[in-house]
Amino acid sequence: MKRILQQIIIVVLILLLPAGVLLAKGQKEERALQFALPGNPDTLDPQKTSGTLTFQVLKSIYDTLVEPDQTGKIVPALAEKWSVSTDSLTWKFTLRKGVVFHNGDKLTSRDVKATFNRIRSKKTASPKAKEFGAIKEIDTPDDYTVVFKLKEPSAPFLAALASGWGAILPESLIDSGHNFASEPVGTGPYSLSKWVRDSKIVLKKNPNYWMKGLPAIDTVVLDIIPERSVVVQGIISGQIDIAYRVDKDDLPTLKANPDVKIEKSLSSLILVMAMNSSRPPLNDLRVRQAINYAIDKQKVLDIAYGGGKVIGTFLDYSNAYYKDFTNLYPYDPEKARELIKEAGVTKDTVLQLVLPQNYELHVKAGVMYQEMLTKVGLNVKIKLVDWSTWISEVYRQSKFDLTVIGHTGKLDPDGTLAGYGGMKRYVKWNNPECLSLINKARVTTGFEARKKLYDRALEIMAKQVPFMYLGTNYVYNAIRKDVTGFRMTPKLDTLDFRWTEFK
Amino acid sequence: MGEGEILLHIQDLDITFEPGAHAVRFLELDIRKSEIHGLVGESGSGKSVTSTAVIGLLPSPPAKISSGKIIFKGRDLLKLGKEEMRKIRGREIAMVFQEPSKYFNPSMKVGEQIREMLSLHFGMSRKSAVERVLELFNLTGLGKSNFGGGRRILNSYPHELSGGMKQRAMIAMGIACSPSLLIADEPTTALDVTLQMQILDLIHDLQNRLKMSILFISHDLNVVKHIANRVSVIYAGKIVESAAKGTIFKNPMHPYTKLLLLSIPDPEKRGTPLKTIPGTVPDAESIPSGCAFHTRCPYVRKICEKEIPALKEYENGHTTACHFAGETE
Amino acid sequence: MKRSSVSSRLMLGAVIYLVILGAAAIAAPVISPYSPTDQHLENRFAPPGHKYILGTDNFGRDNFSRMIYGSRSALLVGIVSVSIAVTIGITVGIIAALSTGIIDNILMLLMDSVLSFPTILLAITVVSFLGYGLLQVMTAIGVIFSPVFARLVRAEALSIKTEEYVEASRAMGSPAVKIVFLHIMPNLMGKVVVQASITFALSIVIEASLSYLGLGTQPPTPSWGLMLKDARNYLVQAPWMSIYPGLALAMTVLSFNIIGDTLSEKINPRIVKK
Amino acid sequence: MPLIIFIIKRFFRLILTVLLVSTIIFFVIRVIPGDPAAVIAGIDATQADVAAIRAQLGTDKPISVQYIHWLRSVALFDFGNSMITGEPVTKQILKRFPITLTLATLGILMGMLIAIPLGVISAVKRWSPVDYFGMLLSQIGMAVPSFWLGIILLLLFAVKIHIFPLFGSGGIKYYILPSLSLGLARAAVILRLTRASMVEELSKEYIITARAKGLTERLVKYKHALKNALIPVITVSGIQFGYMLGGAIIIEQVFSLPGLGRLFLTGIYQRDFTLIQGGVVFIAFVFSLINFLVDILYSVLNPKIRVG
Amino acid sequence: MSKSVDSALEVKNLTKVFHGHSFFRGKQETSAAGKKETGDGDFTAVDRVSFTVKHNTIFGLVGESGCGKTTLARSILFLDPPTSGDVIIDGTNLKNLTHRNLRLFRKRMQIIFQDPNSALNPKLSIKRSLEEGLRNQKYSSGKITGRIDRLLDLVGIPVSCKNKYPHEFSGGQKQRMVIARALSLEPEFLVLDEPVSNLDVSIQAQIINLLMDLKKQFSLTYLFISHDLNLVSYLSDEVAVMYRGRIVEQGPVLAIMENPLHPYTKKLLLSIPGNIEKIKNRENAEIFLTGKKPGKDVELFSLTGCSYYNECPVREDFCLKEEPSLRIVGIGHLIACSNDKYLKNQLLYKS
Repeated sequence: MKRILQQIIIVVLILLLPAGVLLAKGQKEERALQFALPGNPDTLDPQKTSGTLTFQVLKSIYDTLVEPDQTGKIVPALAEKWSVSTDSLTWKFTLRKGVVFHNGDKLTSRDVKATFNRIRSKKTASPKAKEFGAIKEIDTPDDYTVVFKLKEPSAPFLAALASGWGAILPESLIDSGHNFASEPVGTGPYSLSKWVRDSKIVLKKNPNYWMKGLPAIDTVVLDIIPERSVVVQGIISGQIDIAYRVDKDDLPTLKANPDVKIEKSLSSLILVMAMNSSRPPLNDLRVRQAINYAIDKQKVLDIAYGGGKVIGTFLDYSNAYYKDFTNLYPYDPEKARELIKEAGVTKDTVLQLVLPQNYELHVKAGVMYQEMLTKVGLNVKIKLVDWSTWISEVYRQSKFDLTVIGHTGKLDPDGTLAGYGGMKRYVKWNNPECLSLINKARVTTGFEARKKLYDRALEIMAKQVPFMYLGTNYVYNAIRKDVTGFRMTPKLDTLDFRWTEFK
Repeated sequence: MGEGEILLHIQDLDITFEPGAHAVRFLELDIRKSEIHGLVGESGSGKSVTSTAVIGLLPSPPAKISSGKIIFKGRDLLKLGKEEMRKIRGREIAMVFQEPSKYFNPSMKVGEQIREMLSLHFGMSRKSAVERVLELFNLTGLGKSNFGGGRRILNSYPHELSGGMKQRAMIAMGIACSPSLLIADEPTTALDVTLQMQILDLIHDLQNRLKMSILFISHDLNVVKHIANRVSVIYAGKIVESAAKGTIFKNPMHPYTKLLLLSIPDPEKRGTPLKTIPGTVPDAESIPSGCAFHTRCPYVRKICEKEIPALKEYENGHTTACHFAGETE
Repeated sequence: MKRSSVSSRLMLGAVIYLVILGAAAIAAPVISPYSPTDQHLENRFAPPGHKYILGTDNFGRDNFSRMIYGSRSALLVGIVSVSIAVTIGITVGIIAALSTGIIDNILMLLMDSVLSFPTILLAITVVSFLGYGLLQVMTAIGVIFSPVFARLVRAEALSIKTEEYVEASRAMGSPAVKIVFLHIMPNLMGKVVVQASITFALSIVIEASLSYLGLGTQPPTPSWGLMLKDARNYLVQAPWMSIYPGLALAMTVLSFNIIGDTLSEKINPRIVKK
Repeated sequence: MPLIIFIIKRFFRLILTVLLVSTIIFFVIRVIPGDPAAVIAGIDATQADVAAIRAQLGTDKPISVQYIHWLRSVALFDFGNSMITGEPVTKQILKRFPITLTLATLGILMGMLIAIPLGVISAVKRWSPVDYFGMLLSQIGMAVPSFWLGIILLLLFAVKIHIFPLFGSGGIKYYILPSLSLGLARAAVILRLTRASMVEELSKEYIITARAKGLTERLVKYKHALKNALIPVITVSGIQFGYMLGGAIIIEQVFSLPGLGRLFLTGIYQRDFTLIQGGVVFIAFVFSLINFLVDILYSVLNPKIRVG
Repeated sequence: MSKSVDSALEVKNLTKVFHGHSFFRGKQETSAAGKKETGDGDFTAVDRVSFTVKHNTIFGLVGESGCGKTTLARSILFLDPPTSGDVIIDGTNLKNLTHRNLRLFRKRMQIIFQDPNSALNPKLSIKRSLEEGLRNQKYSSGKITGRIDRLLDLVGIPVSCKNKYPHEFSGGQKQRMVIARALSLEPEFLVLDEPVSNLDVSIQAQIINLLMDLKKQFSLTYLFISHDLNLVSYLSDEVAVMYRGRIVEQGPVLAIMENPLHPYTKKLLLSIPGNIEKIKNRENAEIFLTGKKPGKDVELFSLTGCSYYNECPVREDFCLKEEPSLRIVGIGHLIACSNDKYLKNQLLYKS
């Protein structure tokens, strides 16, 4: 038997040897920035997806004509400057000179034209095509001038150009039918060096980037790590440099480590519990109001979402068009109970709270909502569904009573508000007045004029409560102390590594 | 006692199994040199337990040898150490089992199974051991061409051989080291009658040639009658009668032996009912007091219930354990 | 004897544990100090103490109460999924064993197909098909394990079929249904019970794994798997959140395995004998 | 029966299984709620956008038409392109498979390395401390969910003692911990089987023969009994290996390994029809193939079954 | 006795072929040597067997393991219906019965198996085992109880034991219960398939006596199957010897015992230990026991003529030409052997 044991030990050693050799081999490469990403972008083609993760990654690979700065103001990017005709129908952009694509092509106006023709084409079947639905035609008077002619005035047009789906692609590759999904080619600060799905995305610095001296770091590695506890341990042990949107519950652990700093910022999310206003008893305003009274919003924000600002209507807290209506429905379970009694809702009426199971925060919030609504006498049952079910059943077909979701902020309020008040939106809330106000605001230019329209629309939404408005949450990015300059684009929440550097 | 030197002397052997089963009770048995000693008994009579004890393979626990001696060539096997006993097994005392299909390792070639014991006991080289195995095959008739020749058997797996061939191979294994005592535990029970005859003849023939002693265990009186020189009858863990073959079949003394012989169907007695022994064979857990056979014995008397009859010699070499041996007829 | 006393003592321990667990599951409302879903938001992550015996979780829910209620899901998962697996398995297995040729082949092909789905993938598929929830998960687990029983039952039934008492029964003119219920079923139940006890344990673990993927029990219903899933993020911060449900899960699985082992040794006398 | 007929028949059976499995999955995923077009379109898209995407994916056609189309392309060994990422399904699967294969291979090896010696010693020395240790280990292995074990291992060996990486993929060092947590659960099963099988073999008649021949205990146990005892162990390990190939999702998730399981999981969540279909055919095929190989291995190991 | 037909059982040209492997599942076991392979894995276990059993007699069937005797028994009772041929019991051809009628008919024919340990369902009490057949025939509960008590009494089992389970009894007792169960439906015809070979010598005699008593008491007809020629000869009125699925010799027991003709019958008879001493002097026993005529053996699968060819000590080349059929050599004495010269010699020698 001794001999058998010896043999076992030998075999184990032989098995472990290669591992040891690999471990011993110290890698002395230049430090790459390690960034923890919770999931995988589906595709890297900016025109064929609506995935947040895709746009977050693409920010480093592509540029847009214009982009939001840190305050959310739209500033020049690939376009040096632009002008608008007085009727707001003709937009003229002058392109920056000397910009080259990763493949060596020079950026010209033809690239811009080809890009927007591609996204508008039926063949592309882009989910973002309608963002550019106002365009009538695109002219290229010379290599560095692009002229967009619109069918009608469009306030959100500039915002669309600044968004991720406004990324400029090289014409030559568009013509050849290049596969942008896995081999993106743009003008961005980084080019894609390697992409191992579900493992990592490696970005290499673009030496010809048009912003002189940027980016600072040669290599950025986006590590795809689905397990939250691994991310936390990774940042503590220094195997990860930046982890964005860490859970508030993990903050004590992270803060205990002297090498980690936490950067807190307000997101642009509009966190809500949506209600299906076409289904009884939610078609009764009193019930919707009751639900708004029943929720201790600050508590849910604090516990489920890691804190934030309570909102009273359907716009993110830091939005320029945001108006405060939080005093309309304060936390008042007594009142909620009364209203429910008044509306005649009993325990026999089951309200189904559908939660998208892949969003842990929404599930958490949902669990809290259910508990709070139960306390005021509603019978709420939770149903978890996966994302695809949520989007096709809940969002597309309104098969739900209550659901929890966060609407991402948009550069232009129209991106958020378009269509509400009409039955096409998933909450099935019918209010022609609100709808017409929003539609009017889209074709109105000038901040003050639009603000007046939106104020009214938001007030209707705040009073009619097709949603239980929760708030805009804080996000916490955990960053190693020796890393600075990591930015997230306001409203779009994309990752911007241009100014990131090691100290 | 009869002629011939005693090779194995079992004295007062007493074996119990854990939950109170008395499998072998103060058993006495002598096996002489160069004799085929038939041990006859029904199932559960303790015949296999005895032979397993002789070869030192009783699993302990649950078995426990509470008293007795097994003297083989002057040494008490029960006092030997494990390693000493192992060296005797296969070399001095070998065993042939009932069902060759179960008692061969199914995943090892037959030749190899015999070869390994030769190498172990004699330190023979592989080549000379293989030679010896082939020789053994010739000896046991396996070398014959109708079996495909010895080399074919050598490289066959047990399941590739027929029942008769397997039993021949088993016997070849038993005699591989030329043991002085071969224990054959019901070696033909699993075989068809025609094959049984061949194997019996083979054993007979080998004994003639190799002059070893054979302890031949069987439940079949006819088989024992055919092959043995001496016969012992075992009942409930005790030898009840022992004698030369001629004597015991002609002149059985113990009532059990007598009745057993009469209960065998004989075509010549067609139409007459068989003599039967009433009742059933007692379990090792519940052996009747006194003479264990008294519950079934037609000649039972008072004393039989109380006293265990001793094994006494009545004629030359004819011993029996009955209070009234020689009286009843 | 040493080993029998050890194994019977283990068996006794396992049975006692399960009886206590079962009693706790039934009497959960009486035993639990708090409602398992009640969120004491001011007492999140409270360590074990006199107010909360086993501490609270990230919503301030009482860990002990959740564990007691969680035993309901655990036992329910075991009972329901094993029942489903056994029912499908016995039906398919016996039909396959009694019918020859094409039906046998088709049934076994079907079972092979189920087997050729890896366990977790099949569970995900079934759950996606039926929707999320405890009942659906139990059904999924039941379906997953049914081929194991079908194969076992078929093999056993095939061998019992050739037993002489079945032949004798046919010779006496017993109809097939009677033979199945009188002779075949009672004699294969022994092995089915052994397999069931092991499957019982496995199904509880699988439910936990599915909960990890978000496919298991629906919140806020407490289940040990769900508790472990939530707890993994607070390993350092609130170890009690994982230790106790983990322990309960391990003990339960252990108990069923011990029972399965003991039963199988009883059924296989060859091993016991020597 | 000649080996070749045996193989042909088994292969035919294998194809039937795969066909059945893939047909079931084809219809099931189309019946369950969820739509790849809606996933691509996202939250802000209009119904018209979704319809356009659906037309492009071909999911607007009648289900029977889709099925026939799919069968036709599968017959040509073309699993199509992923609906979500647009990449060829075959390429994606083949990229992921080596990772899962490595994981499963190492996992089963570790499982066997732990389980077989321990199982054998447990059987030989039944009811000894080694036996109890083995039992304890196997029970723990069975009772602890693998994601839990994985996280504990990570905390111990990637955080507390930094000898293995916390995440990522590449060299063998990335596979040690995941294989270990995968292997430990399997070790439990294999250990129990090894022990039972060894105990059973040791109680068989040929062991008595071996002892009666005067063989040493070591030869009896490790030459005669062990080989026979390992036959069922090896076949079961083979099947366990098959399970691991498809069942490593959770381990891949915990250890951030880009294996087949996660590809498949994402596919299901996103209703990537082509990917799921291709993946199921692949996994069912591999699983059946392994079963098939295990059968052949079994007949090689066990001369009694050997066909011929 | 007023029976409409003279014979209790008539078997005509009964053949049973087993099919090898199905399409999906390969047959795993290799077929044992000595069976007739007819290509593609089929083999003929019983080959055109015919015989007649008269009322109230015992017909003995002798053969070695694998000769097809058990298959024949099962085929006769339609437990596994024959591939071809007829089984006529008391004038009823079983082939013509519907599934349902066959089940009803079963009460008239019963079988007793070799292994009493496997013949009783271990999960049923003795009472439950015994009442199964009675319930099938819709006896009332009260009647059943009375009948079970009488049956147990008949076979010598205390009635008080009827609620016990099989494992509480010895082999001999179990076989008694099996007999009781077989008799429960008052059959006229019983197949006894090696009913005593698993029993101890002292018990064997008890069971045989019991069977003989019962036969007398209920005017039963037995088909007694055994490998033990001595036993069969002791019991039977007529004996048939089977070799590889065929009957090679058949006749009244005295004819077979006194004047066995087929070389295989001779070998069987001589193989019984003890017989050789008795018979040795009578003829040249050694030849038939071990002898074998020189010459080339034929591979089994290509054997066309007499299936005993390879082992036969009196074989001739013409034996390979065609399969010998049974022919009459004495009163009721049939033999399947083509070697006329040998047969003539044998008959001359006898007389």
